[in-house]
Amino acid sequence: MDRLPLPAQFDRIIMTGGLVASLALAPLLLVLVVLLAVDEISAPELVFWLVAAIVIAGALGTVLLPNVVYAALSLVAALLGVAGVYLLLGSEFLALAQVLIYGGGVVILLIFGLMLTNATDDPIVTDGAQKPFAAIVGLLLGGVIVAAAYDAEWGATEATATSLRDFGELLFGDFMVPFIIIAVLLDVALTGAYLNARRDREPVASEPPAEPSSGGGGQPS
Amino acid sequence: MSSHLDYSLLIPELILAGSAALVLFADAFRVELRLNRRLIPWLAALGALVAGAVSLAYLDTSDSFAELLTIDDFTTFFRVLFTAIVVVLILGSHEYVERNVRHIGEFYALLLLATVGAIYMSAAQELITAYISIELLSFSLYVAVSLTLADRRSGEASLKYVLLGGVASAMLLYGLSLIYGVAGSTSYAEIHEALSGGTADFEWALVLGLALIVGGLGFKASAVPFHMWTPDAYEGAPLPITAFLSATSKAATFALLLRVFGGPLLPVIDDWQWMMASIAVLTMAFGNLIALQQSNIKRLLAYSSIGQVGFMLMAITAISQDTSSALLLHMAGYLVTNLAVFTAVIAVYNRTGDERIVGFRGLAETQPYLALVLTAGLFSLAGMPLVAGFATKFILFQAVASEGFLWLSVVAVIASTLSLYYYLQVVRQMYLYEPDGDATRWRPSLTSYVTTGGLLAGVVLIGIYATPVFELADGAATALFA
Amino acid sequence: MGMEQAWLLPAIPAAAFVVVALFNRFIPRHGDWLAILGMLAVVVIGAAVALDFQGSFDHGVFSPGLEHEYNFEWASIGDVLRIDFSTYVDAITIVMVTVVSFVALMVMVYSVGYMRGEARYGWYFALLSFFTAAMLLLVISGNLLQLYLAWEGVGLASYLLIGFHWERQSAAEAAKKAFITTRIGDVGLLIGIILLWREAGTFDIQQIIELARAGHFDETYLTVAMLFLFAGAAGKSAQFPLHVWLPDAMEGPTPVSALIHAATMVVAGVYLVARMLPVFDEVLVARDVVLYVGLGTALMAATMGLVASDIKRVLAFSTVSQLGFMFVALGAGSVTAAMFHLFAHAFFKSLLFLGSGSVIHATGQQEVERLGGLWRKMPLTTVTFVIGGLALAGIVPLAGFWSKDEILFESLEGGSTAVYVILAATAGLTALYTTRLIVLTFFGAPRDRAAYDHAHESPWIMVAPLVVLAALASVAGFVALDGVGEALGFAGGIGELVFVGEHGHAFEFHSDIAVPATVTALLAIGVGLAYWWGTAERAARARAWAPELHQLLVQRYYLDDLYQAVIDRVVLGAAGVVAWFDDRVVNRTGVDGGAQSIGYTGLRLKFLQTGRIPNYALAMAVGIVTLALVAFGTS
Amino acid sequence: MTENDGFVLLALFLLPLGSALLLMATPSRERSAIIGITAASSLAMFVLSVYVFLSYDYSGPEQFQGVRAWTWMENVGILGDKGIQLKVGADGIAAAMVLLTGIITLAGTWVSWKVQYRTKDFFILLYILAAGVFGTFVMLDLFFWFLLYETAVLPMYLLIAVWGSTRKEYGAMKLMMMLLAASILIFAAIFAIFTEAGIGTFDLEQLFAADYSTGFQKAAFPAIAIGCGTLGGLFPFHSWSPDGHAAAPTAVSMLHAGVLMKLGAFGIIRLGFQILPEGAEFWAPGLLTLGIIAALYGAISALRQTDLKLMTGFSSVSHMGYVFVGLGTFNAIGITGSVLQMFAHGVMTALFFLLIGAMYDQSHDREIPHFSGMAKQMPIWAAFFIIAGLASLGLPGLSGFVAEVHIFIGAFRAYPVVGGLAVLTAAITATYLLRMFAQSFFGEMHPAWGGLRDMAWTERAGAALLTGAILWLGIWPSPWIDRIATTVQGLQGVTL
Amino acid sequence: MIPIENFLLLSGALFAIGFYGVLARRSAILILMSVELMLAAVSINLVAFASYLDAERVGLVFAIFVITVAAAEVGLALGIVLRLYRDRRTANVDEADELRW
Repeated sequence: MDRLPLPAQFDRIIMTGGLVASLALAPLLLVLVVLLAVDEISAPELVFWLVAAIVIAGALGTVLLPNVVYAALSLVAALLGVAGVYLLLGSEFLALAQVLIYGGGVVILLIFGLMLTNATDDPIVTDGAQKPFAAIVGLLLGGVIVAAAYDAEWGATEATATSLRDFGELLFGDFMVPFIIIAVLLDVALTGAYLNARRDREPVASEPPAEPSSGGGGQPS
Repeated sequence: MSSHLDYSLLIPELILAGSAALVLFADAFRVELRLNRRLIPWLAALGALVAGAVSLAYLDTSDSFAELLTIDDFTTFFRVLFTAIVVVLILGSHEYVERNVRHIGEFYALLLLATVGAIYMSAAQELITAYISIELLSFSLYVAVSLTLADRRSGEASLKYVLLGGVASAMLLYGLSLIYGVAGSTSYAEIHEALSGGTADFEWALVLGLALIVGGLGFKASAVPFHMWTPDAYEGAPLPITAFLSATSKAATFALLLRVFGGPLLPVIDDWQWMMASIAVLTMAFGNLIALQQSNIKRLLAYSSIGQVGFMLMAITAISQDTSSALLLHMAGYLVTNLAVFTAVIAVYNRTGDERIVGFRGLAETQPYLALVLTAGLFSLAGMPLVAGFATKFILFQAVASEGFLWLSVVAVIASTLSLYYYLQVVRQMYLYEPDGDATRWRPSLTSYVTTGGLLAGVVLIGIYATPVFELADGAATALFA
Repeated sequence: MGMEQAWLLPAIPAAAFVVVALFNRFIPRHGDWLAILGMLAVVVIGAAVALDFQGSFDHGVFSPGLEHEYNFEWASIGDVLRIDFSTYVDAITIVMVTVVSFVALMVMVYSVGYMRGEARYGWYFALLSFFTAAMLLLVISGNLLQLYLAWEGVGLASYLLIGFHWERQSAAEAAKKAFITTRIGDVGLLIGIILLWREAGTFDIQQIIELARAGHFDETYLTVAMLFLFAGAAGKSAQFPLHVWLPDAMEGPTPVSALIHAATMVVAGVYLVARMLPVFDEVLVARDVVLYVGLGTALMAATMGLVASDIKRVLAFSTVSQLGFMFVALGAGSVTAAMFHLFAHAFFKSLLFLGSGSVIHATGQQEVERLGGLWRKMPLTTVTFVIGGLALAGIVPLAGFWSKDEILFESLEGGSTAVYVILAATAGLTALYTTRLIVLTFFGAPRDRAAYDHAHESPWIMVAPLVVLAALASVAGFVALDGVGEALGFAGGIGELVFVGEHGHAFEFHSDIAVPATVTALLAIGVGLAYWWGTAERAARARAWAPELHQLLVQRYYLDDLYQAVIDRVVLGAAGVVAWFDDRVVNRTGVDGGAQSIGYTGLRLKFLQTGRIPNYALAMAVGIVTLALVAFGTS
Repeated sequence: MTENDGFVLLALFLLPLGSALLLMATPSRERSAIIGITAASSLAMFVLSVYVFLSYDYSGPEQFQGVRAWTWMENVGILGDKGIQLKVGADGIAAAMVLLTGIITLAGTWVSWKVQYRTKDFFILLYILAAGVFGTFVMLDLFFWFLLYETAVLPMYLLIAVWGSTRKEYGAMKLMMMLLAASILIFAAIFAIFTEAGIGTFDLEQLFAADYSTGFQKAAFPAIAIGCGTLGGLFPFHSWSPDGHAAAPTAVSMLHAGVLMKLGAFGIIRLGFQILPEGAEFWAPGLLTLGIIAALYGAISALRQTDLKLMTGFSSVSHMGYVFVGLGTFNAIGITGSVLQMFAHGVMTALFFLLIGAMYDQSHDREIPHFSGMAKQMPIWAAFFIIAGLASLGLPGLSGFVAEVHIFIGAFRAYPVVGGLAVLTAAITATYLLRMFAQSFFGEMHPAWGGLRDMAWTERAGAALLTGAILWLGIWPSPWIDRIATTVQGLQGVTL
Repeated sequence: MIPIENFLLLSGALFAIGFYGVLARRSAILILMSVELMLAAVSINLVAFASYLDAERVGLVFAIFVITVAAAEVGLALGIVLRLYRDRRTANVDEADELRW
């Protein structure tokens, strides 16, 4: 885990976080093994529950931890767990993308954001006044979704893996146009980020923004 | 899926995107190229104009690109509409932009790209494309809203918009995913098929999905209670973007709503009709009631536009070919009116730099022409006769009533009567009071004259002879339900 | 020239009115001569009509269809409602036309002198013409609606003439009072007319009469209708309880009082009842009401006249009282007596008024208490006035004697002994107050030197009408005698001509009635002389003997005060309540309140817009959850 | 009227619209030009309206004459054949109302030449209003009928709020909002009718012919009755009227009380009686009741008013109450009477407001108690005023009587008690008017008003015109009655 | 094997938690994180449906697009957050309420 591209002073935090997580997971693991033994669940299910546990734990950490850095890190855990879920669902490519984009990009971005906005200075008061309502609504929402999920007759039990080739053909075949659009969309996002994040407010005269070329690249043909 | 990739169908959007890139480029290198900054808007406008003109060539075609995008009269209708809007906006607001926006290249590029997104929203016939188009439009607007860098309100507005927008699209996506799960496909046609087949197995999943979609799209359309971002974003955004928000993004959302709720989701109408109805009522009530208490013109228009959304949502509630054509007619009238109001407001703002309603004091003395345009526009928004509002609203409400929602259209009439009150507050300021400060006559720029004049003509024309527009709308609606 | 041209009678003065009213500034003498010429023409035509009428009158038997009616359609709704302009001429019409046109002529001539130098001199004559036109239209109209039209017309004329000196607030008030009071009666009249129409389906008087005779109406319905009708009559003819306006109406110029408030307009009520009497005959209840109202009014007015101090008011009260006499006659079912008295009364009462006018003109003083001894200064006026007075008192052989005698007889015939007694007593009172008036005005010692010195005989143009009228007042009674009628060329005598159909017999003299009546009158005169001659200390003593009674009479039984109170307290009070209700409840609460509450709702709602992202998101979440839950619940 | 007279009817409301546009084009400095334009067009309107009135052939077979239709849009969306057309045509009632409008517009234009502040804008709005009124009377297409109905209301706000007096903003806003709130009901009714008829057209003649279930008619009629009734000053929805009139400038009061309020009653006849006869028959007693209440209520309130215009406003409420009584009788006489009353009250009240304006412009005071002996200072003015007053208290020979007597007769025919109350109201009317005369016109001249000049020539002309109408209708009403009665008798379900 | 409900359950929980985060957190960045969670939940749904119910696997494409958009959104939002922070020295969203009512 120390290979995570993070500043060194986070190592300790990460270690403890991992420790805590694994300790929390141990009993669950135990239960699952027992269940497996009495053949209540299949092996893949055992894996699923473990992954699910990681994801949920991470998610809860993200939204509950008062320390923003811990929160960010547990987000990493959650997202990596999601990658695991993708694997379980048999689409390696997505899992890979997930790890790269989130673990490798997004979270770093977020943590830098945290640093830059000194959110770390006041780690305690990270929650708003309407927490109770939030809890209620959150529970209700979750309940509703779960109810819907279990109410339905999905009539399918078997997840089938997807070959990278099929996926590629699908993506760059039929869904070319959305792909192009998303390229344009990225330009827009970058423009926005760049314009807003610039420290100086002088109109750009000399150095051109990087987008136009890729905006041009957005053009098919 | 058959991959029938006929890129010629996408030429107008390619032109738009290309000119967007061109504009960015020109702005970036204008020093090297010795370009006058003033040229850029014209460049953008030209691009949009060409795109609109080209898209006219697709009249009466009915083809689809890889079954992702349909190009039919419905699409054409909106292509023309959106390009027209963007042209008018650019012409009507270029002075404002020069004064208040630093990165004009990006500004115009974003407008054009947003237009692309809007067009694809109306053209999409498949969920993924639809979603991506929505995001393209939204992202462009997130950025555009933030573009008056000197104004901290702009940043705040943009933040609210982007964060809530994220939440909203998450909701929308979750809904879409459920629909996808229920129907096993993202293509409108196939969803329609699947849902027609009976949905007993997934009842809850389905309605949950519908609820989430209604919420997500309700956010984009700024329907109560998903509207909260609207007033803030409108107030914080640069005026032309406010106009764009209330025009294109709204229209695009309704185009999408028509496509989705008039197509794939039509079989399960009983599951969502009441949602739409209740949201429509809420929207009309809130928008108009709160608007009674506003003192800032942008905010006033924001709330009034919320109220207007309520009217349009009625048409979705009572969806049918007739209501759709009525809705399209009303939308056209509303857009023209709205732009007339906004261009006039922009022209006034360029002079006074005052956003407060009292800032319009004595406009009838200092600039009677703009006062007239504003009055006509506001009366039209209130649904008064001789201007667009009456005819279009009348037909819209009648259509809704004919579909068996008389009570809904009565609510609508009440709401629009209420709206007259706050529109009159502006009219009052202009006509009843002497201007405080300098009472000297002034003249708006030529472009303002031209744009406002054209729009005023449109407002009056639709008011007294809406037939051609209505026939176009009817054609589009026919295509939609073909 | 005959009855077909009856429409000319109102038309001529109407024309005169238009011309004089609009152009009097440009016409020499402000066009008074125009008005007078118009009246002359009317008199002539009236005579012609009368002759034509009597010419077509076959001697002896009364034959229906003899009356002459001319119609043309004025307005109609399909065959549902037809309003005609129709003239109708019969004996009663003839009498009225004669009286009206002649008295009007006299008054106009007199006015030339009396109103000399007035501001709005021309306007005055215009109004007189207008009044005459309306009055003549009234008496020749063959249907009730047209009659109502004319009825209101004379009312308007009276309003404008009473208020002729509108700079005097009192005059304006009096005019208002007159109009409103009569208007209240008119409400009844219109209701009565429409009620009759409702059942009869026509406004034509003769058809209504025939239907009534044929028993087409339901008894009670008809009674109600006729009572409403009579309300109108009572209003115009100043019968109790609507009599209050007439005394105040004396604010008008004296000739006007003579014409309108003595001879003509005030008898319109009598005319109406007489005209409708055949219908009244069908519902005796209504007829009795007429009788007793008349009786009460006669007595009451006489008593009030006894104490009134204003020379004109005395005459006004006497007018009210005499009108009461006429109604008694009608109530007793005799058009003859009523019309005869009307005929006679017109002459001597207008004479008296004009005389009083001459006095006022001479002295500028109309309080009897401050006059006296004028006979030296204005002998002619005195003589004529005395003649008029005696006629009023009913002394042989003056006009009043014959007509009053007829009425007393009828009251015994159609009424009862009680009625007869009361009426006779009233006659006595009449004689009494007349004497008082004459004595105080013309004899005894002058009480107000200034007025006395200022006094002088009026110019000939004023005196001439006096003389003419005095002559008429003396002889008018004789027409009742068949012989005279024959002599005048009326086959069967005017009595039979005019009062044909009442009782076939010619007019006859009732010594049993006349003698006691005359005796009473003479007695009363004696008493009067005894009381008021000289310094009138007996009168003072009598006054001291029963001050309350005197007060009661002076205050006119406090009726005016009562009405005033009703108007101030009840009507205006109610109006205040309604106005308050309208302002507070309907307007502020209902309208403004509603508006404000809407605005307030908006104000409260807008604070939901806190500007904080989490709140906004919460709203969205709640929205979704609610939708979902409801959806689950329903599906 | 022949079919070609349809062009005349069209011209009736295109003319004012056109001149409004023309005025927009003329620079506001060119006062003489403005006066010239207005003079010409108002005269033209007057002539046209007289022509329409006279040329309406009441013995002719068909109810609506001069019918002409121009298709506006059809076979799109909800609309079927002849969906919406610009269709004009006049029946007897419309003819009379058109004449009324012509007269008052002419007089109103004359007196408005006195307006100094933004004269041009004033006339533009005034003529838009006139166009709306004319149009509503002659329109035979429900859509355009309502469009023009609203057009007639629309300019009111600015006209009152800018050129008005006393509490002008309050009055204007109140008037506007109340009237539009009322039209909500009309909207609802129209939507319902169109849906119920289900023939996809707004052509009124077809809508008259279409059949509606009795239940529907009973449900829909009240909406129209109240919706239009509010504009007609129906109790208890009248409270905009006194305040609005009190605040409005002269010509606007004239047009509004004189014509616009009649639109309400007219609407009840057009939409209520002609489309929903059964509903009308069912609700007639209700209308009658409200009408008689309004008549008494207005008259009694007027007794207590001290502001001249407020008094007139309430008297308008009272007189419009007669109109509703007449309609409520639901028999030919009563309805004819109420149409007559619409005309009579129109000219009479217009004259009132004209005169009040003529005085107020100089004195800037309308409190009755503040005046006395005005007849000395302004004799002609007082004379006209008295004529108007006498007409208003229903003196025979003047317009008021002819109308009222028909209403009375009709009312007695239906409900004698109501008839009695109606007649009584006339007496109350007399009371407050005569009180006012005695107070303000007669008696000693109040020195404070020594400076007042008598009416200007334009005002005299206008007053003379209106007085002429009053007398004509009063003395020779058949031209009106013939035209109106034939139409009224044609109304479905109306008893004779 | 694994019943699809499990995945739906997971995604549902994730979505709800994310939403809770959005509602409960003050820091704009934490809110962004929560949004990320919600989007992740969506992707899980899509992939699950794709691999269980849809032979054409369109859901996977949808999911990849969702991931991309999510990333882009973070980028854009962060830029704006930074601007907000520069404007008023805080990233707490409830202190950014100049625009209201």
